[in-house]
Parts: sequence; structure tokens; C-alpha cells
Amino acid sequence: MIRVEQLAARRGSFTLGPVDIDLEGDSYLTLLGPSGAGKTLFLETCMGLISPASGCVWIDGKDVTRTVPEQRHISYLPQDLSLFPHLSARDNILFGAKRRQLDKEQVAARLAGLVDLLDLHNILDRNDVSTLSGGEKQRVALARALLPNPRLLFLDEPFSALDATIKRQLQVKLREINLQMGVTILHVTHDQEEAFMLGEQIAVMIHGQLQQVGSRDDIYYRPATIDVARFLRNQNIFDLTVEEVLPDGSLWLGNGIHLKAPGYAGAKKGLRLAAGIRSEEVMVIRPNKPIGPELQDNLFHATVDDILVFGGTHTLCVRLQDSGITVDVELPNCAMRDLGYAVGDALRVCLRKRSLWTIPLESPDVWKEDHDDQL
Amino acid sequence: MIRVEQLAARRGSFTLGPVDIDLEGDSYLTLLGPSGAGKTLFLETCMGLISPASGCVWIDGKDVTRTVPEQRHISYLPQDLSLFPHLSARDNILFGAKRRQLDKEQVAARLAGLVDLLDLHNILDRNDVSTLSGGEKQRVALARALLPNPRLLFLDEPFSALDATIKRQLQVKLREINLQMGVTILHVTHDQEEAFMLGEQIAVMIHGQLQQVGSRDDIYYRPATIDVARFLRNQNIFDLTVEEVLPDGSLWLGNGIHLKAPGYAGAKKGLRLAAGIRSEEVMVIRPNKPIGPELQDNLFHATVDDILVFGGTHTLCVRLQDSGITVDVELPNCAMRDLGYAVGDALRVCLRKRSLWTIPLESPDVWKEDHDDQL
Amino acid sequence: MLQRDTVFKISMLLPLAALAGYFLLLVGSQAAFFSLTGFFEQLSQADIHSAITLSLVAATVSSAVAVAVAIPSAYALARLDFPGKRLVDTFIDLPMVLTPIALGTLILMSWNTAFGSLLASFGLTVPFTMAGVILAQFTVVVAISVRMLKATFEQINPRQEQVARLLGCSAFGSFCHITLPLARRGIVAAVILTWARAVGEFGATVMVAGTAKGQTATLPSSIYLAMSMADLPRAVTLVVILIGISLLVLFGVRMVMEQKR
Amino acid sequence: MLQRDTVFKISMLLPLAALAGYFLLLVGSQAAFFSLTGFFEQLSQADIHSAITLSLVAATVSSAVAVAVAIPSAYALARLDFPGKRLVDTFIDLPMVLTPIALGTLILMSWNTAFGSLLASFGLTVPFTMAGVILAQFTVVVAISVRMLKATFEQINPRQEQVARLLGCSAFGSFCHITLPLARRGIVAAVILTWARAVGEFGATVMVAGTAKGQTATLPSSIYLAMSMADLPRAVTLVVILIGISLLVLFGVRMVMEQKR
Repeated sequence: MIRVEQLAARRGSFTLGPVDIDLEGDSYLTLLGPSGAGKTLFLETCMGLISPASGCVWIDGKDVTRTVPEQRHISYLPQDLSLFPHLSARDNILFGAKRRQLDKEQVAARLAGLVDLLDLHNILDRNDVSTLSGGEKQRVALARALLPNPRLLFLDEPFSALDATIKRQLQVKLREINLQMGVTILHVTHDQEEAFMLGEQIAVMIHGQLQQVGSRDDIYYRPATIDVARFLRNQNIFDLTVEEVLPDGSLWLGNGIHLKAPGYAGAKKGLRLAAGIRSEEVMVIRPNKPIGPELQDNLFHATVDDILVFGGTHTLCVRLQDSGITVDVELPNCAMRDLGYAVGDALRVCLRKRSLWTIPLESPDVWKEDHDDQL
Repeated sequence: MIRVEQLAARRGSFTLGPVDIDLEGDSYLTLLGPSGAGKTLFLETCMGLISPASGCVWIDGKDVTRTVPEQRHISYLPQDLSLFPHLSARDNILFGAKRRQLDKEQVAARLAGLVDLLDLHNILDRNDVSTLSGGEKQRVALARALLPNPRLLFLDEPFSALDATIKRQLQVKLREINLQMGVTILHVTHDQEEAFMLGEQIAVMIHGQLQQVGSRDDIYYRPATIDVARFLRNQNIFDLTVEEVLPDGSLWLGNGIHLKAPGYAGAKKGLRLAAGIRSEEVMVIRPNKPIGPELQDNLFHATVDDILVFGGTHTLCVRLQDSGITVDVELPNCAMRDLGYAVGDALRVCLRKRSLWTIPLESPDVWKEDHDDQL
Repeated sequence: MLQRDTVFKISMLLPLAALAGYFLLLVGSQAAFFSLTGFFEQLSQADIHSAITLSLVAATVSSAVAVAVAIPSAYALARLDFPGKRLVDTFIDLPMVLTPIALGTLILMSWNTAFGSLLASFGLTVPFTMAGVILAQFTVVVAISVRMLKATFEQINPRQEQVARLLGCSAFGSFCHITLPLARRGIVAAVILTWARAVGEFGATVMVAGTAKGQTATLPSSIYLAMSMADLPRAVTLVVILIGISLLVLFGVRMVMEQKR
Repeated sequence: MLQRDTVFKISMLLPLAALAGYFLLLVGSQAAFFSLTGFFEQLSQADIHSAITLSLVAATVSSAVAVAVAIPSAYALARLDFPGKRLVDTFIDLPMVLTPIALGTLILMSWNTAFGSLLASFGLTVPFTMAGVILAQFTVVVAISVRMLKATFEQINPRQEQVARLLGCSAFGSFCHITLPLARRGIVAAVILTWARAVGEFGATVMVAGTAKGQTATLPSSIYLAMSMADLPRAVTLVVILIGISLLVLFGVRMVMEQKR
């Protein structure tokens, strides 16, 4: 559907890319990243609003790198919606059809369909779109984008200004539109929950680079770079060295802490890597409870240093006894109620081998990136 | 420390309050609410930057309603930080001390303490504060607010522009400052995680009204209004009527679905109420699994309608067989891996009585509030 | 409400009040010389008629041309990137800081260049003609027009134009269907203010076209003539007309800018 | 890059290029009459000297007073609420749309009111004096000054002032320690542009103070005198001086506004 090859662009001192991406028809990709990562610039470059510094864009097999935006047939819903304030809701929705001089009967039928789908009955004849509520504006803008029957829909943080209930309704609606209308969606967001709920595939962009493209589990459990791991709130990240490659391919890692981790191609003794585990994957075991063989590896005695209380979960900050390293452990409230830990309590934690991710480090500099900002 | 009585204010067509709140010394209150709820206006009114339409503000037992802002001795960290761009980092931090002509030796000692606490060693002598990174600016602004040794610190979304790692570090730092320096903190945020992590008490403001003040568990498990329930992402909210008050005080509720719920003072047959349960509190039971007596109430046969996949959790949208009502059930990935449900599967769900909350409705209009925005 | 703040507020408001009072005094000071009968008597005279007509026609033509040139120029400055943009953007303000007298002199001098010959070959004579009045006014007001319209275009979110592009508009189509309608109020305000400046233009006009009664004497020139002949009744009449136009313009612009949608 | 867009861009850029070219032609057209020896010869004459001195001194005084009045006035308009604000805000623009000729006439007429008697009782005579030049310039330029400074103050985030209040500043303290330093560049730009407009003022000055050689003849008045006596070498000299000042002002303002911090 859309393929992007080594696409790079510049705005001021910011550089995007080079980015490679290949999006199949009917698929739903969420482009996730912090604000300022270049996500919007990427969309603009794909749409031809910005001239790329290098690289190509193909749509439906055609090279459109030098095609004007109006001939790329991409529908676009920007973050601020950009409804046309001088037009009524109906004229906003029909704007594209009028400009492209589409067949009137087809347009009327499609409009009726969208009015039903997005429940626009009471909104369609409103003259001043600035008086619509947030959710209403959103639906008008979505209808405007969908009316020309696009095969490709770009969404830029479409729900960032909406409250949770309406957001969820529209998210479910979007998934429906993707599946039923067969439109390929590229959806930019900084909201991880939204990215995971909607994206069949998730692409993570940080500092203008596409750092990882993959399934939900890939992104969540197997981050490809330290930036991705940090952005996805991996609290437990360790700077380790390969101490031994075991016959079955798994690794012994060390640097204060000693961990057995899954192997990867090219692992060699002495290599430096980052390893980590999501805080909800860390297992807590009471001091005297017997444990099965699958938890024997990476088992540590620890004490509770601090307890952070959230809405539905608690986070225990535990200090491992041998290494002094701190590990965050997330427990749901029900588990916390049962276990009843307090600061200073002793416990055992297991960083299960199969829950550990590793990232080989080419240069040790990645650790320094955010150094200025660390307390 | 600070007490607010029937405080009301206006800005344009927006009305805040009347708000009552009483904040003890050394406490940490997070004021949580969606954007546009009037949280910043509330802070501004407390600080004397806006004249209240009515009501009073007491600080340390003194009525300061008509006192100029500079004599209220509140330190303020606004959302945009408002560092003074024409001053160096050091002069920014010392601004308050110079204006108030504080004792120079004491100021120097306090500055040294803050430099250590907030690790400002490499930042203090930077001349152009606009070149600091986000986290650095935050620390300078925090130091500027803390230098006059305030007893009261107002924070307005202080971390909204920071990335997750730095945000967590500064949040932990703030908790430390609250506990060690004995400063009373009123912290405005729209971020629920932040509100729950930092606030000993949480106040929820929606549409200019303080809708609930309480502990984490109160807010999370026992919302006081439907607005609060929705804002805190309670997906399962039912519109029910009291059908019977049982001898032990519990209630039978009905309206399509029949639920046994905890009682409340004043419950009477025929009263209308909203009831709900957090989606992670709904229990899923395989069709043939035997169950204990505590799960016999509120047990329903259901089928899986839809599955929403998030990062660390799945949400099953299940349809109850008798009533056709849809209930969201949140399961952690590990539970989902074990259970392996697919769309169309049959299962049983239990809306445990002790997990249900109820809100008596004085007027049925509350259901309509967001009607315009519903799809 | 807060006493110490009140002192500060008053010390800020007093200069403003003094200034507004001074302007009010100026506007009111003609009352001593004004009589309604004298006003209408003056209005019936032929050379006042011709001054009014000339002023309105010349100002309308010159401001229309100025805005027509300014719309694309301002759009280019607001939206497009091109080499030398900063230089052009600065230089284009020249008529706003150079005295109209000097501008008028320069127009006369340029009459001796190829530009003058070019105009002459079209049958256009500039010195001491109505064409000269229009050219002088255009030269003085076009920069104001560009400046105002640039600010207007800069306030329009380019995102709106981009969305229109993706909905099927060419660059020109999105300019016509989105940019111009959204700039509507700013353009109307620019037209009114440009026109008002053209009506009031004196320095350049007097240099280029002189003050020939009934021929090239605009309203401001006629005041100058009247005052130099100590003809107070006539001067007062003309001043009152110009004050009336100015107040209409000021409140008209405010109404346009505060209009809904 | 995109061909159809290029056509659109060119059609926007062409009018701008034409306009810039026209201004360039105007500025260049004095070259035909300019000679360096003539320029220095003229510069050595006494009445040119006195015109330069008068222009610079009067413009400096009038623009200094204008900015001094405009700073609190503009702050009041930008930040404070008071009854009649919209009316005052509109009315204060009067000198920007009323022709300076009419303003000058009004100043002369106000000389016959209590205001004139008040000034006279301080020993200030306005008609045909340097005080008159200054008053005329002040009246014309003060509104521009208010307008520019209002825009400057509106661009300053009031949050900065509020944070300063909570750190211990009074309203006046936060104005001095925060607002004024942050408005620094805008104030400097306003001073420069107000000064430039005062230097170039002709209509009001000529009405109030006349064009007495060596006494009340400013640079623009001297051009007018020179041209009316067909003294081209002198006119060219004066025009070149004013063009030089204007260019300095334009690029000076741009430098100030683009300065870091």
C-alpha cells in the first residue's frame, strides 16, 4: 500500500530518518513515540507537504516522491483537526468530494453511510463548527477524511484532547473502520495504551529514528534499543557483560548482578549488553516458600526499599542483597493485599530467564545519552 | 496549613466552585482532573492572582483572601515553568531571596543544599536557561520555588513535558522533598498515575467542581460521582434501581442485570443508582471449574464479544447471556496466556459484591451529560 | 481590590487617560471655529467638491492596487522560502520609515529614468496629474498593506491549507478556497486602513502632483492651502470631514475584526 | 520541486519581486542627480546643518516622550481591565488614520483653548517654534509607539509576572524586574521606529511650526523648500541622508528583534 525507502527530511536543526517502512493494504500501524520524535514530520513528508532530503515514497506501487499532495490520495486527520471554520459541518465533510468533483449520487450514498456510522444526524446541519464539542468535531473531521473513500488514512494524535470515555468509543470505531472499510491506517500517537490497543503493528520513533517495528509483544517484551525500553517504561535496565556462553546458547551475564539470559546470534564472551525485565514480570517469592526448578535461575534475596502506590497496582522497589542493585516489582493491588509487604521486609525475587530481554550494545555511549538529565 | 471555604471564581463563561478544602501541614494533595476542569484557575485564586467571586482562603490560620500574592508566601511552579529567560540559572534560583532580602548566609547554605539535592552542580552557572534540557529546566524551577523555604508549594502539571524516566526520578525526588523538608504540597495533574503515586490524598475536580476528596482506594474503588468514575476509566457502569434491601443491609439491584451490592445509608426500594466495577476486579471462571461460596453471588454466563490487546494486559468485552449487557474484563497478559480465550468463547464472570461501588443518583440527568458525545 | 496593586494600576492608567484626554482635546478644539451653517456653505463650493472626489477616487484606486499587489507579496513573505527573503522583508518596509516627502521626491526623480519613459509611453504623465496622486499614494501605503496582510496570513494555521491539499485542492485552489476566506477579515481591515492612509497622504502627493486647486488638490492639500491663506472656515470644514472619515474607519475596522466567524 | 506548485509560488513571488524592484528603482533614481562632491559641499552649509540638528534633537525628544507615555499606556491596554477599554483602545489609534495635516491644524486650533493657555503660562510657545516641532512630532508618533508596545507586552507570558509576584515582588517590582527586561527588545525597536517616524514627520510639523530656514525647518521641510525652489543638488543631498537613516533604522530594528535572548 505505502512503502517508504530511506526517507529523510529536515526541519530546522531536526533531522528525520532515514526511515524504511512497508505497509500492507488493510493494515493498521501505530507510530508511537515521545513528542518531538519527528512523527508528524514523517507524515508530512509522506504526504508531500515537505520535500524529503532524500529517499522515496511509493503508494500502490507508484513512486509518488515528486507528486503533489492532492494526487497522492491520502486522507489526513491532523492533531488540531483543522476543520474549516468558514464552512458548515456538511460542507466540511463534502469539501473533498466537491474539489475532486466526485459523482454526486455516490457521494450522497457515502455521506449517508458515514452519518450512520459516526452518528452525525444532529451535527450535519450545524453551521458554526467551532461550537461543536470535542467529540463532535472529531467525528466531523473523521467523516471529512473518510468521504473520498481513501485507501490510506493518516491520523496524527486524533484523540489527544478527548476524555477517556469518548476516546475509547472512537478508538473502537476506528478499529471497525479499518476492518470493515478496508482502509489502511497509519496512526501517530504518543499514548502507549492507544498504540497497543489499535496497532496490529507498532513502530517506535525516537529522536527522528525508527527504532523498532514489530508486534505488540515484540515492542513490549523485547525492545530493540535502550531508547525504546526507556520510552516503554521499562524500569529495570541493567548494564551487563557476557561472562559465558552456555552450550544451550543461553548466556551468563554479569556486572555486580549475575543473570542467566536467553542467547542471541553473535553473542561472545566479553560483549557488553543491556538486559532488562518488565517490573510486572518480576516474581516475588516469600522467604520460606518452596519453589519449582523453573524459578531456580536468577533468584535473589532482597529487601523492600520503598513502596510506590498507584491506582490498581503497587510498585515495590527492592534491593538485591548481594549486588545492592535496585529492582522495581509491580504487583496488582489484590496480590499486594495478600502479601502485605512493608518497607524493610525481606523477600526473594526471581528475574525469570524467559522474561529477560537483551540488547547488544555496539557502543557504550548509549548509556550516556540522557546523562545530563539524571538526578 | 491552607483552608479554602466556598471559594468561587469566574473566567469568561467558566465558573469554578464553590470549593471547600482543608490541607494539613506536611501533607501532599494531588488535584486530579481533565484539562479544562478549572484546576489552574483554582490555584490562581488561592494565590491571589485572580480575585475570587466569593469565598475565603486561610493560610496558617490567617484570612488572606484580600492579601496581595507576594505576602501569601506560596511557592509556585507553573506548567510552563516560567523561568526568567533574561537571568542565569543561579539568578533565577536566587530571585525570590533577593526580592525578599533574605539573610545572605542562610540563603547561601540553602542554595548549597538544593544544589546537592537536585544535582544542580553543572547547571548553576549556565547563563542562558533556554538552552537547558527539559529535566534541567524543571530542576532549576523547582530550586527557585524551594529556595525561599516555603511551607506551601503549588505545582501545576510540573512533569507533563518530560519523558518517562526523568519524570519518575523527579516524582521520587518530590516525595522526598515533601517528607524531608516538611513542605505542604498541592500538586495539580491530569495524569492518574502521577496523582496516585504522589498524593497521600487525591482531590478530583471536574467541570469546575471538586467532586471527591479521598484516599487512593476511595478514589479508585469507590468513586463519588459518575463523572469521577468515568474520568478514572471505570468501563463498567450500570444504571440500576434498588429492588430489595436485604436484612444484612446489602441490596438487590436490577435493570436488565441483577446484582447483589453492598448497602449504603438511606437505601430504599425503588431508588435509582449507578453501580460499577473496575474491569480488573471482574473475575473470569472457566465453564466447568468448581467455585467457592464467596463467588456464588453475581455470577453470570457470558460469551466473549471482542478482545482488546494492550501492552501488558488484555481486555475481554464479554456479553452476559441473560441480560445482553456488555462487561469489560481486564486480564494481565500472563493470565490471558493461561486462559487462551478467543472471540465467541463461553465463560463465567463474577462481579464480586465486595468489588462493586454504588452511587445514589439524585437526578437521572447525570446519565445525559455526555450524551451528545456518545457514538 | 488589593490596595497596593491599585496604586500600580492607577500609575499605569493615568498616562493612558492623559493621552486619550489630549486626543479628545485635539478633536474637540475645532469646535471653537466650527459652525454648522458655515460647514454646509463650504460643502457647496466646487473646489471642495473636487477635492473630496479626487481624494476618494484616488485613494480607492491606489489602495485597491496596493492591496492587490500586497496579497500575493504578503503571502509569499508569510509562507514561502526563497533566497534573500530576510533582505526583501526588511527592505519592503522602507516607505514606512522614509518620509513621504523623500518618497515623493524620489518618484519625481524616477520620472527621468527608464521607468518614467515607460509610463509616459503608455500615455501616463505623473508630475502634476491625478495619476501622480495615485502613484504617490500607492507608494506610501503599499508597505503598510503588505505588513498587515503578512500578519494576517501568519495567523492562519498552515495545517488548514495542507488538509485542503490532501482533500484534492491544488496550491492555488487551497489559496482560494481556504486561505482567502480565512483571511477575509484581515483583508477587509487592511483595505480600510490602507484606504484611510491613502486619503490622508500629503507629503508625497504634494511633491509629485502639487496642490492645483480643482485638479490635484486632495483633502489634506486643501487644508494646507486653506491654512496658508488663513481661510479658517474652509480648514475647519475639511478637518471635520477627515475626522469623521477617521472615526468611521477606526470603528469600522474594530467591528470587522471583532466579527464572529 | 513539484511543478504545479512552482507555478503557484512564482505567481505569488512575482508581485513581491516587482514591488521590491520598484522600491529599488525609487531609491536608485536619485543616483542620476547625485554627486559626491556636491553632497559634501551641501553638507557644509549652515542651514543644512541646522536642519539636521533640529531634526535629530526634536525627533529624539519627541520619541523619548512618546515612548515614556506609551510604556504605561500600552501596558494598561495589554494587561488591565477597565471600563471603556475598547473605546480608548480604538480612539488612541486616531493619529494613525487622521492625516498629519489635520492633526497639525488641530494642534494650532487647540492653541486657542485652555490647553494652549496652560502651555503658554509655562512659557511654552508652540506655533512656529521648536517646541511646536516637538509637539507635532509627538502627536503623530505616540499612537504608533502605543500600538507597538502593546503588541510587545501582549507577547510576554503573564505567568512570568505572576511567578515573580509569588517570589516576593510587588506589582511594580514584577513590572520592573520581569516585564521591562523581557520587553527590552520590543521597547528598543519601538524607540527606533518611533524616532524614525518623528524624523520623517512633515505634515503636522509644517502646519504647526512652519518651514523657517535655520529655525523650524526639519529635514523633510528642507526637502520641500529645496524642491519648491528647484534646488535639486540640495534636495538630493537631503533625500540621501534620509534614505541612509531609513536603511540604518530598518536593519537596526531587524538586528534588535533577531538578537538572541
